Amino acid sequence: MVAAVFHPLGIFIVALGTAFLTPLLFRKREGFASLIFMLALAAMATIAAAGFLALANGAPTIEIETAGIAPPFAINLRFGLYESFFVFAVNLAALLAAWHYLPRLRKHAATLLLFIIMVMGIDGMVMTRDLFNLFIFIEITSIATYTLIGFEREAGMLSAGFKYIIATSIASAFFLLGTIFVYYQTGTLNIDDIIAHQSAIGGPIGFVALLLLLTSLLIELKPYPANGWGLDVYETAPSAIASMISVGVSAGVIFALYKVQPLFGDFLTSIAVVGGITFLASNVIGLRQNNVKRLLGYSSIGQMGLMVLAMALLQQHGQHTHLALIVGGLFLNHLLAKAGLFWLAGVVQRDTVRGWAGVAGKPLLLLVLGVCLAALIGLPPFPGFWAKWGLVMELAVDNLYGWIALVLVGSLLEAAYLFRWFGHALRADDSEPVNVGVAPLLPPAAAAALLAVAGYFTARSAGVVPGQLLLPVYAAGALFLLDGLPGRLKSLAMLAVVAGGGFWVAGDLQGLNRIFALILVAGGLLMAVATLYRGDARKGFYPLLAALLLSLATLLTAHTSLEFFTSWELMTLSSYLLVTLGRDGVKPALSYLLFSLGSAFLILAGFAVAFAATGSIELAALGNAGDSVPLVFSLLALGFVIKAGAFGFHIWLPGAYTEADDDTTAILSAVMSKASIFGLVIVAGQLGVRADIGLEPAYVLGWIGMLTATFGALMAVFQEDFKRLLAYSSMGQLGYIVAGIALMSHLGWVAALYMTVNHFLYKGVLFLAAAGVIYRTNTRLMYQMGGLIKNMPVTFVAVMMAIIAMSGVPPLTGFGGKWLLFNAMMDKGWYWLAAVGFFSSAVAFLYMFRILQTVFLGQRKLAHKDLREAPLILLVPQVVMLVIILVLSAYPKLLLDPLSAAVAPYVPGALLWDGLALQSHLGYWNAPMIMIIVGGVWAIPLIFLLLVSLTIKIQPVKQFNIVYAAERPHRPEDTHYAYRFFAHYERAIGVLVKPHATAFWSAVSEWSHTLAASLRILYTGNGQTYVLFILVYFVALYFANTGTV
Amino acid sequence: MTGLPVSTYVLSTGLALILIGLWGLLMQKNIIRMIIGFSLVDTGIHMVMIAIGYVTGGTAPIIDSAVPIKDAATRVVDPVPSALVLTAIVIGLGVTAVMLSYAVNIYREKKSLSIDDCSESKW
Amino acid sequence: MDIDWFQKIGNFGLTLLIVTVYGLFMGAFIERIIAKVQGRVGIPYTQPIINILQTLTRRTAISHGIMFYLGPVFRIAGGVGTLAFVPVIFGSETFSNFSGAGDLMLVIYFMFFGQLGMALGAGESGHPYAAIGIARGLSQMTAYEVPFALSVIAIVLQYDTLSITEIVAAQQGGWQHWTLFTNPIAVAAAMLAFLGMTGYSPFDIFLAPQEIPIGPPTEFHSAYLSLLQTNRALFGATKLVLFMNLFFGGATGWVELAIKTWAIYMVAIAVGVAFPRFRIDQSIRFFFKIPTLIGIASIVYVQMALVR
Amino acid sequence: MPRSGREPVCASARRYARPQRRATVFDARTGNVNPMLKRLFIFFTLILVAAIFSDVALNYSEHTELSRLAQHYASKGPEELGAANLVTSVVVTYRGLDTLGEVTVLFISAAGVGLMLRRRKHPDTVVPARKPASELVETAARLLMPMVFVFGVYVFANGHLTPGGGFQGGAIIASGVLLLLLAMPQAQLSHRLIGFTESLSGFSYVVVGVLGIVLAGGFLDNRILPLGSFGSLFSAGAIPIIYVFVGLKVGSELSAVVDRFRSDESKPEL
Amino acid sequence: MIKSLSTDATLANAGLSAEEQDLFSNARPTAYEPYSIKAVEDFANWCRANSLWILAFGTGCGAIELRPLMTARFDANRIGVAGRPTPRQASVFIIGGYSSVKTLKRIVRSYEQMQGPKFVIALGICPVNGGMYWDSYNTIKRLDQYIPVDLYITGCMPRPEVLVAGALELKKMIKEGRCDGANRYVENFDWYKANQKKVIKKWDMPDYNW
Repeated sequence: MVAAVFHPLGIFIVALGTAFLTPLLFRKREGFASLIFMLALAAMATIAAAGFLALANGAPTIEIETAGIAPPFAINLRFGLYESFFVFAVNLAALLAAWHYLPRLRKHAATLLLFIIMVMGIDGMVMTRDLFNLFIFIEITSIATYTLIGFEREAGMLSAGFKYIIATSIASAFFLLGTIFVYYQTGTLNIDDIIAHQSAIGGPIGFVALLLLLTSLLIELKPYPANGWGLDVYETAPSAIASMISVGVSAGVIFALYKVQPLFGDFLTSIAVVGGITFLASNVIGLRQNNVKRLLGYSSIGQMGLMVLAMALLQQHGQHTHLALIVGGLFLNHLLAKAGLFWLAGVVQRDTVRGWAGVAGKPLLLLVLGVCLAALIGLPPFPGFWAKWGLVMELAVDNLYGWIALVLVGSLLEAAYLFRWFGHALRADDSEPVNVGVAPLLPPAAAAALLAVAGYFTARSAGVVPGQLLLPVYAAGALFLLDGLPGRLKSLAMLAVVAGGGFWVAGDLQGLNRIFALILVAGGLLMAVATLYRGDARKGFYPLLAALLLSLATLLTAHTSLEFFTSWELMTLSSYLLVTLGRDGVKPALSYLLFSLGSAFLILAGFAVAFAATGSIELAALGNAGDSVPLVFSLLALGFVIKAGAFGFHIWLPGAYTEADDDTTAILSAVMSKASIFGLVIVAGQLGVRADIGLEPAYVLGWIGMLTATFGALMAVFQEDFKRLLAYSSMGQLGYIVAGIALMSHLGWVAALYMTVNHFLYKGVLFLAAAGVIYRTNTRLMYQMGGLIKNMPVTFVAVMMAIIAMSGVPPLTGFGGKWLLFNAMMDKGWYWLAAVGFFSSAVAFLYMFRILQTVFLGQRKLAHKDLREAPLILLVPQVVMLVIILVLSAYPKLLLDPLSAAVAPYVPGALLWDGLALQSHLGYWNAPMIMIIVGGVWAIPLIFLLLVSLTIKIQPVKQFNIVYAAERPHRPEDTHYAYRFFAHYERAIGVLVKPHATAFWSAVSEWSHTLAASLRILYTGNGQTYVLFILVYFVALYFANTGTV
Repeated sequence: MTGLPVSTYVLSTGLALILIGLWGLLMQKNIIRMIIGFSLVDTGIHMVMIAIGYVTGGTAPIIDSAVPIKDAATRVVDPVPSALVLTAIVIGLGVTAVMLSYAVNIYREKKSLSIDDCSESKW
Repeated sequence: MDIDWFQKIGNFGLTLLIVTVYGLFMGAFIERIIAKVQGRVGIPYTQPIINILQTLTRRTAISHGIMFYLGPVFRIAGGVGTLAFVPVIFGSETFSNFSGAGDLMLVIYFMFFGQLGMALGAGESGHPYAAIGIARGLSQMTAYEVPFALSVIAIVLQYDTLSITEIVAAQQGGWQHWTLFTNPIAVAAAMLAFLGMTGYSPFDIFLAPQEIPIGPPTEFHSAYLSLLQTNRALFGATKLVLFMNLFFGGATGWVELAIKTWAIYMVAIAVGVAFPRFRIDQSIRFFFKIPTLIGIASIVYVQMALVR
Repeated sequence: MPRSGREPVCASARRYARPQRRATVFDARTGNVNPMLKRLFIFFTLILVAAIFSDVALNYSEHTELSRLAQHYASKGPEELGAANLVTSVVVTYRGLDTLGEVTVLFISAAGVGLMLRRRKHPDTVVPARKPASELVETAARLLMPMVFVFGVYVFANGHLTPGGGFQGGAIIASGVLLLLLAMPQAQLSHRLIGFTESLSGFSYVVVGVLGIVLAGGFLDNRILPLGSFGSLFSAGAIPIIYVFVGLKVGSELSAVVDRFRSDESKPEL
Repeated sequence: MIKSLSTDATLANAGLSAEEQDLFSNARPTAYEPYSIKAVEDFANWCRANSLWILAFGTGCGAIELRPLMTARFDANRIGVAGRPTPRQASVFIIGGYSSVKTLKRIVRSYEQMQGPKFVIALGICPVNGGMYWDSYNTIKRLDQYIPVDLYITGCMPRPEVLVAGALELKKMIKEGRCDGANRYVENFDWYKANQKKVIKKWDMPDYNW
């Protein structure tokens, strides 16, 4: 009985019955009609859901025969797992779309019935197994859509609608013609029967028949360039209808394509190329688009292209088993995300992306927007992520590296324009704020929620245990619920969550991972304590921070590349969002995100190549990649160094570090940047150390590291902005670490890890100190500071110690890193690198002194007379870290022995100790003794000076009591030598630090915009031109494939 | 009677009609003429369908005294394309009707029936 | 630890005294030579010592703050510490100082210690000239560091050690074993860097006594200045000792040390009296050109000719 | 050139708007193609399409025997369904779902046309009084009308026996309505009645289809009623019933469409 | 540690605006005692005498005669005379002839910034009685009304030989412990200051330029 009620045929019966009765009901009472309408849609979705659940639990496929006669003589429908999934998804989307659009739909009986018939038509397209019947359902859907596009009767809608009608009619005509030719040759219309008699289709007629069918279906999917009409509709149609065209109609067509694809065995390459071109072209053109709905149109078309590409390629290479997860995941992701975005666009009612500035500060709106966009880009935990992962892996298995590149480049471009939009939405300007209630937001919000749920289940079907792995997401979600609490309370909650979660996840790690756990998790927690210094609400900050820190924890526990990549992307996403929370963080955050995604995609490609070579996604299996090792290593290493801000790819770094909140920056630089070091170590440990591999990539990596160190230092020298200076400094210091890892020797790795720990310590201190200074002075420009040592002595001492530790001046920890690195390099024979390293460490002195001089020394500004010391809670982590620095300086064995033991499994070797002195092949280093001697030689003159001072009257004076060429100083601003401190240096070697990288990447951006401009020239807006394109498309497909049959 | 079977003429005519229809769609600026072009395409396709349904020497697929049941399989033309054409005609009609209603509205909005005036959205 | 700390410290104190006094006297000696060039008599040999005592016996002073007070302490600690890590007399346990604590790397990096401390002290004085002087001095340092680093790498490569004692040991057995003769290219690069290091003309812009009165120490006086003056002599002598050790075969006795270091110093003086001052950007560019090329050549030379 | 003088629509277009350069073959800024060249291009494309089509036509050979499907319909159809008209049996039963879809298409296009051509809230033009039809037309209409209606009913009622069927019959009825409207321009069709007819007949069609599941082999199975004697009016199970509903529905819907186009208050001069 | 002067006796610094009060020290200078051990004081004086650091500040026309001092002919270096560019380090201030009111302001400032013991040599006739500028409205007539002068070298202009002689004389005076101008200045600070303020109309410095 239950089976009868939930029989899939019920979908049609309910739909038709409701549709036919709607005019009658509507005449009686409008409200009742719309109630019935909604109930009918709900019933359809319920039937589909019940069917899907039953089928997912192993129920047999339901074959529906009509007229009581077996196919092929009568039309039959099929309701299998895939069909039920598509039907369910589409009906769910339709239900939400109807909900979203009900205020307009309910005004006419016709709109109600057209909508429900349209949904039914899509369901029919999915379920029918008859070619001509498919045509009927396509037409039903189309005609319903035509009217729904234009019924508001605005000029733009009418124009777009008419073009849409003409184009799809041509496509339908092609379909009909193809169908009849197929019938001519096979004598049947049943798809299964046709496939069974596929051999009968041949000769010119068969070829034309297949081509007509293919062209028709592809045109319905709006391939570039024959898709201008589709874009016009996306731009002008009501959001709900556009969403249904984008996700519903396309779903039906793509499923139809899937059904008949066995016929197109010879054309699969063409189909893939069509999909690829469409994906790439629409994402390139999207870059120039400012109209939100047209933007979504480009994205829709691109996504469809991606699905077509995936379907064709996977079928071509016999990967039928993965088709479900990949195409299904992509489809579901696109369906929910794109529909949600269209509805959101309908709710917000702002045409251009700039207009979305009115959304800024509306948390729910932004959340929904962010979720949908993140899902669309393929970030975890949403379904698209798992699908894209699967796609890339399978493409790699089939050696389709070009396609992988295409997919990743296209995704990156898509991210560029989608997150540009998001950026506008984050940044309030003078445009009028958007005012919407909660109720209209429910459909998009439901889509966002469903995305999360779907992500969970997709993850499970992708073979991932989402328990620990998605902990960052759960934590962020939980903390987001607490977002109404006062700031400090939230901070405490965040600390508790991170501490608990971090210990749970990373508490029992061993070896190298344990060391990184100490930096990333324990260190991160220590830095996160500093967030208590600001008591304001900081909406969204604490959940994101928790997500970031916990994703770092899960990163460390990853055993498979999928787990690793998931955590990596979660880290990227949460850190991106954290950067956007900064004062002017939105713009730099975009370039941060793009470079992060670019690096993530390189990593993904690297993992994919490794998977293809080894057949395993275990991280431990990376080393078995055989011949692919150099490629895998290069891809992964490049990915990680981009994320570390390597020279040439660094342009995201200063902006992101500078504009993020001050405590965020501390965590980004001191903690998160180590994640890429961790990745590099893992990868190098698995791949780079093996002796049978050529070392050329490692040597290149070493140069990248050293050049990064040099140019990071050089650029830091010329900064006026405190945080920007520190950001470049971070970049440079990470360069040393990268170079150390590139050495692939025991000593080199110990050096790299030693510097990693050290960088965490001093850069943490520096950024927190900067946070304190900026908090008090309200400026980041160093020349506007000065003389703050009088107000902030503790901060000054912290900065001074950190700088000595950074510079490598004995006796603090920095010297150890330099010593180890230099020795390792000389051991390895990398003399030139060592020389460059010397130079860059000397250059680093310039900016280090600059900080002390212009911020803490020199002339204090009048306005800063009464500044207080930085907040205590900021000082506590600094002091803790300073104590650690001092302990490690005096007794580095404490750190070096565990490091040596941790890297030994990867790079065999041991440190040679002579008492407390560390011996190397070349030299020796006795840190405790150095500490004592330096202490002594420092104390003796001090005592002497103190004694002499007893005989002298020493008058403490004030800041203007200086010799000033017999004149008196007038304003501290004039007297403080700080602005363009190293102008002379710029004059000498400024040519080295011309922003070549920025210019290059700007040019890349410029080129892509130019490319977009020339690609979209085809979209003239003229309906006839579009028809011509369709014809040309057909002709082109014909002649492109004449050779294949 | 040349050597060609009769349905070839029908088929060729149908294909020619399609071409003419496409020409109309591409060259005519007037929306109504474009709709006529579309109708021509449609009609051409219907003719092609009918042509394909023809079986040499066949008669109408109606069982009556002229065509007894036992002969039916050899005597009649293919009923399927006829049935399909029936459906296709109605669908064509539906599409044409909607197109015309668009034309009416477009004229109302723009006081023009030129397709060139329907390019608000581009790029 | 098997070091006899008391004896070690005592020995070091002795070394320190000798080197400082030697440095002071040599300063006077060099001044007198310059005076001779200019047709003058020049200062008495004791003048540098008297100057230090004079500043030490000033009766008033001012202080701009704690870092101002500590700056000279850092400065002289840098000098004393550098000396502490350099073995002065080859083969003499007494005058080997604390060179067992670290190698050449330590010495090179420790040389920055004093610079940094001085910079901090000068910075707190609040005088713009001090800041300008430091900015120039540090910039110039990054420049001469390049040829210096290259030549150091060359000799480390040549002798396969970072230990200064071992480098000196490798040069024993006759003048022909000195780095000067085994690797003249590296010595050339290092000596050019040395010109920048000593801060004599043409590389003395960061002191610029007329334009920005003597740069970093503008505000230092009285007892502070006495420390700085002492350090100037001490640090200069230490650098000479280091160069002597690395490039000129070291010294087995004080006389040899005196002669060699004097000769090395004379190079700087000879250049200094002959050339006018460079602007800071000119001096930076200079170091990045010829000396750097020579430094590169020295490594290539070592790789090609000396290391198999 | 109808292009010239048109306002560019989006911001980027405005930026690129330049004085038109006629001489160029292709204006990379506007995407405008020289019209002559465009015509040539269209011509060339059509030639290529024609070449493809001629390839089809030249390779076409007429079937000499029925397709597998048709074989089955011709040999088994009459016994299975009891309809003399094979086309009807294919249309109504074998491909009944198509027909239901077809009815749906007609239904939604009627609804769509109605929606698109619905009355505007503020008609900007006054409806001119319609001229009465000529006497000739009126008289002929009076004469022909009943016959047309009866003929229509005949065609759909005998659809399973003779050429014709629900669609054909419905179309005939609608043409009768068209005649009526021509003859009596002032006449107002009862939208209520039309709507009621189409809704109810459509709904009944679905009900009949569902009855097929309950009583017979499947959805739209015509064998819910006895097949009757072959060749008689009351034979072929539910086919005549379905055709009656289809006929009514098609008739009313086509009438509605025709009426919609007619009763537009600001009629464009087509 | 740092022995500071008692700050209870502070200066008004009336010439400074309110916010500038915070930028300049307002401490009153105090006199320094000689070393309590006579031998030490003698040795210290000997050192001071043999290391005369002249402030390189040419205040008047006489400054031209300072240049030859360092040249081969006179070579003041050999008697321990050297120039220092900053008053913080210098111990001898040579007033090079006449001093206008405008220059006086700078002289006062520079003098006060020198660290004691400090000595002043007044060069030429003008600092004694105004010399040829005796009736100038803008030239001070008697320098020792404004800062304490240890040694006058008269003449117009005095030649470098005389300057060398003056330096030797100053050395002798220092060795004998007779040059306590700095302490005199402090002890009669209010008198000197009143005199200075009398001629320097726009007093926009602190009362004592530390």
